[in-house]
Amino acid sequence: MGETLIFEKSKRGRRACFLTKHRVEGRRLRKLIPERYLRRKALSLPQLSEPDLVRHFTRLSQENMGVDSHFYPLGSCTMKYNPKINESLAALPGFSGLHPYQDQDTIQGTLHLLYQTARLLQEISGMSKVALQPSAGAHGELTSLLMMKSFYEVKKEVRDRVLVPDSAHGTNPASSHLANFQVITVKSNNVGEIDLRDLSHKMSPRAVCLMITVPNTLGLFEREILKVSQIVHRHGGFLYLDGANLNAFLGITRPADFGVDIMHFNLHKTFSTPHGGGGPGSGPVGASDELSSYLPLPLVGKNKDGYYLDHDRPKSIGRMRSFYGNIAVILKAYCYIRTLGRESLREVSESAVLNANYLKEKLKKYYQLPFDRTCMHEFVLSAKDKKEKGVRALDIAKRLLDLGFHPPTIYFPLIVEEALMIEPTETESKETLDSFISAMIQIAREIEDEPSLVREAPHKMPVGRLDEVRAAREPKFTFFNKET
Amino acid sequence: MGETLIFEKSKRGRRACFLTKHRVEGRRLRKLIPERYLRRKALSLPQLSEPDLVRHFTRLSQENMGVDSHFYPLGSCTMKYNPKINESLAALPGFSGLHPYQDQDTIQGTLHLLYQTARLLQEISGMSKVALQPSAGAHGELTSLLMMKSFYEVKKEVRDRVLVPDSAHGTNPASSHLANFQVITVKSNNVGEIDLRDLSHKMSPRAVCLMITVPNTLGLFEREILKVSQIVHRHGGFLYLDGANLNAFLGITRPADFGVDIMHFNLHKTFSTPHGGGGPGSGPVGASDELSSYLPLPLVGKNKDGYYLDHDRPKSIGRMRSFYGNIAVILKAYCYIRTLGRESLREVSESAVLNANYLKEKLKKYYQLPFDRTCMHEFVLSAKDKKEKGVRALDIAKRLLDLGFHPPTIYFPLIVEEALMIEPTETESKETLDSFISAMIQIAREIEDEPSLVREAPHKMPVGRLDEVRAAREPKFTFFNKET
Amino acid sequence: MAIPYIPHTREDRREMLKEIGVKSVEELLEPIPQKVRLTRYLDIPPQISEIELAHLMRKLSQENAGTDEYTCFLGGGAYDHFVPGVVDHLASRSEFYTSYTPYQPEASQGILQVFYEYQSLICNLFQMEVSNASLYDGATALAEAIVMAHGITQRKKVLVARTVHPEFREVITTYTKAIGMHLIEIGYKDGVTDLQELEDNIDDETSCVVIQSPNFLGYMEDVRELEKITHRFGSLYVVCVDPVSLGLITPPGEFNADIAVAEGQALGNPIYFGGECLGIFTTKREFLRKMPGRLIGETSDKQGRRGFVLTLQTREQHIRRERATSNICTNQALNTLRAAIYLSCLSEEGLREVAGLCLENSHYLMERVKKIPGFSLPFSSSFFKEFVVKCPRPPKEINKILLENEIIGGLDLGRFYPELNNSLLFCTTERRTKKEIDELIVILEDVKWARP
Amino acid sequence: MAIPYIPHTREDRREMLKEIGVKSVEELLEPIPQKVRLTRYLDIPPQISEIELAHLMRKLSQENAGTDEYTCFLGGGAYDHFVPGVVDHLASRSEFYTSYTPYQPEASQGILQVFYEYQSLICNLFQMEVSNASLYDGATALAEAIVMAHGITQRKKVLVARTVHPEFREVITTYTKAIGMHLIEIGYKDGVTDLQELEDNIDDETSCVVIQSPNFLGYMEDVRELEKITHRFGSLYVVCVDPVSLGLITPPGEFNADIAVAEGQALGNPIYFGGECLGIFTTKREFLRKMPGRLIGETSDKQGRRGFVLTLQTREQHIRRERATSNICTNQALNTLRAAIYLSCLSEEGLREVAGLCLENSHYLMERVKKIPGFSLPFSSSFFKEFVVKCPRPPKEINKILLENEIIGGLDLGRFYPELNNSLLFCTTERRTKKEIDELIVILEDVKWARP
Ligand SMILES: Cc1ncc(COP(=O)(O)O)c(C=O)c1O
Ligand SMILES: Cc1ncc(COP(=O)(O)O)c(C=O)c1O
Repeated sequence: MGETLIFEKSKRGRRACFLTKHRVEGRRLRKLIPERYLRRKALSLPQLSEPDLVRHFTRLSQENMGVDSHFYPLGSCTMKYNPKINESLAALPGFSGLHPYQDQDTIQGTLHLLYQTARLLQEISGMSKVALQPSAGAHGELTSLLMMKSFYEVKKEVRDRVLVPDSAHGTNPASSHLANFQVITVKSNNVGEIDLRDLSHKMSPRAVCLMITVPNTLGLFEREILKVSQIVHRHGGFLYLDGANLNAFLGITRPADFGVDIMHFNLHKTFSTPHGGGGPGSGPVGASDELSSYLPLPLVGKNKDGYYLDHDRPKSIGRMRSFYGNIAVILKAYCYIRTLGRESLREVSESAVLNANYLKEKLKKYYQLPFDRTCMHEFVLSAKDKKEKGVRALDIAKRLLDLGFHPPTIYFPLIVEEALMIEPTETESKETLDSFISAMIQIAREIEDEPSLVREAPHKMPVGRLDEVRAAREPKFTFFNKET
Repeated sequence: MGETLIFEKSKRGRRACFLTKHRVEGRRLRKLIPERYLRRKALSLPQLSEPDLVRHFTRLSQENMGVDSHFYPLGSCTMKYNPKINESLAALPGFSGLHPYQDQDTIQGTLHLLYQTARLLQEISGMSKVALQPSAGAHGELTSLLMMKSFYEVKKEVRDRVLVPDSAHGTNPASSHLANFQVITVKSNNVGEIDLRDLSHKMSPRAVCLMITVPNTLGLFEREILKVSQIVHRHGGFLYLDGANLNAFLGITRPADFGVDIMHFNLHKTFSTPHGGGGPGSGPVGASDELSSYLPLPLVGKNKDGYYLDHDRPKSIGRMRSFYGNIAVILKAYCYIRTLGRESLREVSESAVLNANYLKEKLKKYYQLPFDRTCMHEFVLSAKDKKEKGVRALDIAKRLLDLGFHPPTIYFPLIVEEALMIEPTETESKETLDSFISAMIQIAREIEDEPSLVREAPHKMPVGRLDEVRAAREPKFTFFNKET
Repeated sequence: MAIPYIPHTREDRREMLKEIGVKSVEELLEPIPQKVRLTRYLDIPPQISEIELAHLMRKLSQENAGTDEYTCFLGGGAYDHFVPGVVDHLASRSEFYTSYTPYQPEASQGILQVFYEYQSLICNLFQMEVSNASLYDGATALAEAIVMAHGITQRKKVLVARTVHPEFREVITTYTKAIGMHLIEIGYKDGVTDLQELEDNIDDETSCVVIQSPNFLGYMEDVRELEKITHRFGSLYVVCVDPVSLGLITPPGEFNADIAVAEGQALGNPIYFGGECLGIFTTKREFLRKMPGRLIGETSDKQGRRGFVLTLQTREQHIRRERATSNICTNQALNTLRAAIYLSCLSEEGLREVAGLCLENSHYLMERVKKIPGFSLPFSSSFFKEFVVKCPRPPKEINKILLENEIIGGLDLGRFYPELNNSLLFCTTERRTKKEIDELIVILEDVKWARP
Repeated sequence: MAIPYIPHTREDRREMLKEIGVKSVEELLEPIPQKVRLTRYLDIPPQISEIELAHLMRKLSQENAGTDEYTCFLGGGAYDHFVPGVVDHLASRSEFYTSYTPYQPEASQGILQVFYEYQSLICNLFQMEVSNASLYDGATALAEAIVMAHGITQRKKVLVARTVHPEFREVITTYTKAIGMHLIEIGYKDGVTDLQELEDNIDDETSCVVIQSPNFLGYMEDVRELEKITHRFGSLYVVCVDPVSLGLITPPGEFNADIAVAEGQALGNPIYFGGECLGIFTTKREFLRKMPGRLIGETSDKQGRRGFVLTLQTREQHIRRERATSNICTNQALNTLRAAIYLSCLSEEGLREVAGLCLENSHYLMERVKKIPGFSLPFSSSFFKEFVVKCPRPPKEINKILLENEIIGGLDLGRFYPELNNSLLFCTTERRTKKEIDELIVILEDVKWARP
């Protein structure tokens, strides 16, 4: 049974926290501030004792799957294990208590870490310079697109188009649109890679860039990446890398080495920082020499007096957010990279690739594999053939819940019908993978023998399958019926 | 399905933690220490990756009820809410990083807190002096008994008996035995209090003390406490208070005021520190002037140079443990007392009493109430009459699990047949109590209508009812079959 | 040293490779062209152990000196408000922080309900009709608001008060330049937006008017007058507020804001160098389908049990792609969780207390500082927890002296407002005590003669 | 100010009183004789808010200076071993720490399994047959061991090595005096127990021989020789060990100890002023039913599913009362949990690494310190992580100088061993680095001339 809403638990007069004995009210209040500035409508925040407050959120947490309790092969999202020590270290009061406008001398520890993290990312990617501000991958995309826009504006070239593969993540076209570019979709070919013909056809002097994902969202490395890069560069455009899948090739190849001019990282994916139920993330941008002067303000610089925030970068596109980025995420990524170090970063990717291929091989006998090739860190199955039995990818996902697994990403990438996108990550053991395989096989059997069991799943969760259509048709977003 | 044992997850070659690259082995090792001191039999500690380690203990935690997630009316144990801020503050590195043998000047913060906590407990109890060392209630009992033993040895009085009411907690006689006293059981009368006649009869110049619990384990205040005290004192004995039930009368009455000479506190009960799955607790001892010089070594003293550990107490019984006590528990208790303060400590007890009486009144229509009187912070029901339906207290307890409640204490106190000892504590809201009442009523109905449902409970836990007899008959205490 | 985060033994690897049918992981990397392969180690430092890492990070954290050690009078958009202990404890439940966007609602009712509660709390606090489940920070929320206003009005001109946070203005400049919007800044008078200047600039080409109240300088804007002017021209009224102030101060819904945004850090998040932000975004129901960001809605399962789901996803990038209302995907969910716990913990009375203490502290400081010879108050408008002080010496020097006394002084305004280059913006949250303020005053009284 | 931990509103109270049928809570207090009622407030300080409490406690924590700030060479039974980050995170899962003794196994499988795993880990580490689920600390575990030996042998004489931790010896004195046991201390030679003196004192009245190895002075006892002497007289062999040392050093099961105990703090618990202890207690299976403390056993439910329960409870006070094997009830469960996580996290290799580093560090320090003129090594026996150094100045003065250099020096042994009153007991855990040891040496080299 679900937990009631916190508002439904509220009772006038309860309190979970007291700050002071004295209240600023009435005349005393109006002596400080004129009445017209004051709130009229009383607040209706929930009133609970601290024990009930704690029980509420504790119980809610228990109605939630996380990596710490469940295998979570949510493709494209890299739900790997998040090292605990990094949580503890990032929470040190020396870091968490800093004000962003403090004197430079009092923030050297943090600036050092920011500077060094940028350097590590530069070496990992081969990019010339990295800016850490963007708050997530999509934010990094927008930053990059605005940088390229500025670049061509300075060069006085009119370029108003962005090429995006049909397999790309939705943020790619969305960011392009936000940067006021026209989105041109490039097709995938029958082996799941970019169709070079279509690319050649669509690439033009009006195109700012191709936004590529490597490995792409099918989990496939673009084998013709050098040709892709040639085509793009030949037209004076940039090769932009959506770095969400960096987990696949750390220390094996570097974006700069296969022609990338500019890219974003997803620290919360590749570098193992918690996803926090949807964020915060961090989406640093790395750029080539040519583009790096356009990186957003400020960057961390270093001179004889120590580290400083460099605002003096005239070509910069300007600020992309207030202050300097999602610092805790950055610090955790730093800790992670240092813990792996030179020797072992590559092993992360090797193991991620091993795990994905192992799952793929074991599952392809039971589920359709649209592109039967060696995959990188993830792969995509299709449930298209299960439709005969009235079962869809969604049903399989729900049934997995009953068996104790978070489901893969479904219905993405769009180019695979009834897609199930599986990313095991390198932190999962063979035993866990094997138990997932068993579950998937069981479901495949159930689809044959008792499809309604799958169709009506989940059966063992706090709620049954939720009516998403109703949610959209009769939208209710708050406990208070203020919306009408 | 239960979590497998960590040993069953182990695989040679996995690691969750690395400390160094270099291993001290072979010749290097033998240069440091002769071979004959070295371990021969290899260790077989489990080998897991950090992700699997974390998942193991996270999942185990999810198979456990705690106060933060469940109502936990475990009588006598005072399972109240444990304030979160106290956890955070007690974990400050300035406290947790101290070595017990550090120079006095570097530990003043902690000594201050210990000194002040003892003072607070003195005022709350009316005792002259409090020692904080004992690690739990039972340890405090033993400490107190040894103090009285020393006292009479010094006085050269031969006293070798301890009087213990039949309703007393098991630790009382056990501690008495450990202190080498003979235990004399004093009967309860038909209103659930100490039988004064029996007491008078058994109290003698050979008795060191009466170990009394107030309110007693039936949750009843000994109305004749002053007479009890008179009888004990008349024979030159001491009145010892088992302070486990202090939660019932904070700020309402003080042990010293009703004749107590010596007592222990249960900080982990009364003063809201977590019980940690069975500990650590803390069982400070408070003593009257007459007895306080016998308190264990060392106490925290204060002079012009600040606080210090006073070892110079010649009459002391000596040390009861290494170092100075379960400090974190003491610090949390201090925080708790300060947060309530002069104004509100009494309210704790008033609300605890209110909650218990409310539950008692609402439940007595459905369950036998052997002593139908105003109770204090807890009360005891009897399931004796449910036996007709083949249902025992144990069955009711198990059925409560299905309904989402931790059961009350059962089969204690021993003087009530099929006892169910219910202590709601003051931190529970009326809504929670009402839902518990509903559950208890539902079970009462089930006993009438469908007793097997109750008898075979629990039905919804990770395991069904466990075979405790088998556990004792074929004892297996370790994963390794070394025991045979 | 192997890696604690990768479970594979040699045996595991061998078995898995065998099942896949390859000899080595190397074979699996075959799709990566040889030409682009790295043939050396990355040039990054060698692996360190947890013990070494912990040592390093502790040392670096000690090279900082922040609000945990010093008394802080610095505000300007990031605040050291008190965070109750329960917030940390509950937000660090790993079921929350190791999960991700709740695409599978049946496995995510916990976090979905938290978001729903968050939306409800924010709607109530702001008196607005809808709130999303967070954007990156206050600045990007403001930028998204302007983009959204553009989408609604199809107008290109934006009037932005100069009293809006300077960094927020920089961000909206970056964001809106791309879509060819035209930003005009409206100056201030006595610390608040110059109404006349606004009237002079507004017209029916104006997409929206953007203000902040309490504004960056701490003063209360005349939000009702501004509303009238704005709506007279069919422009949208975009307002940025301090959520903590709403415990006492008029919420944007009460003065007919069309879009109200805020930086939510102060609601239960550590100050963290400005790095634990959360963009609060609210609007009117009529603009629902133009809104950026994730929305959680109530629904039920077949048995009629209530549940929560991501809804109106057709606005979002993963469905609508280039026609989405925004590109946001990962948001600031964990900070949202903290805000929800914070608001539920404080409740209405607690929030009133916080706001009341801020107000009292700032006015006490103001009364004391204005009496110190050499210091003066350039503006006389009403303020909340921040206000401007004109100083007898360069602010930089004053702050240096304060720092030596373990006080983090006010914000040197010259950085953002050249005309206020001799002024400090002082801030007092509820955490400041009278004693701390008195200590500040004692030093300021001597500051004229002190060595820098 | 009301109380955040009590939920009742006035309304609640009214309704509840009505249901009970009384007018006021006062009426419920009626059983408490008027005569003993308090008619005033307790004389304790007034209520403070969380914000004030946090401020106060932070301030007090800063009045301490411990191993988090200074480099520590102090041991003697409490150690600053490294605690991996996972231990804190997992042990602070509230399902664990807000539960209590698992009387209801079906609702407590989590903690019961942890205890079972703990017992297994300890048995394997110690090579003993049974382990309970903890006693209070090492000292009381040792005292209980002697009480148990008494119960088994019915003899009253106990021989205790003087190299056993002095505080442990104090505790066993307190515990055993009551039951009329007779303790004789056996001296040491070259830092280890004098075998001859033991032979001279042992007889068939001897209940047990009690030793510690590595002993309090850091040296390795001749555990096998001691065993022979002890068992020759039918006495029980009671041994106290350093659990961390067992990564490399002979475990008690390998030399036929009858009861082996230890202080378990070092296994994943913070040093905490000696206040996060845990008494490890192990014995042979034949003594099972004489054993104190809680035991967890494996069993199953009707469906054959494995489960864990408290077992052999008939030894315990709540069933056996005065005939129980011990009075212990609340134990150190949470510290046990931490130890289980710690050992599982380090595993065998990790524990070997810890032990190896301790050994290397201590020997490196020994090599360096013995070369400093004026310092010398009074004993030549083998040692693990601690050893004794004779100093050219009063240890108190040396430690003072070290403290000024942010080093917590060794233990001044004069406190416990008057004959060693010019000696320091130095300790190096795996956390000490070569650099830190070198820094210590530099200061010691100058110590002769330094001002105190
Ligand atoms: C391939 C890909 N690109 C971009 C993104 C967007 O990143 P973020 O969610 O951090 O904004 C994602 C996130 O799911 C992704 O999987
Ligand atoms: C009444 C009573 N006395 C004594 C004790 C023993 O206290 P502890 O468990 O802290 O040793 C208890 C604990 O359950 C108790 O309830």
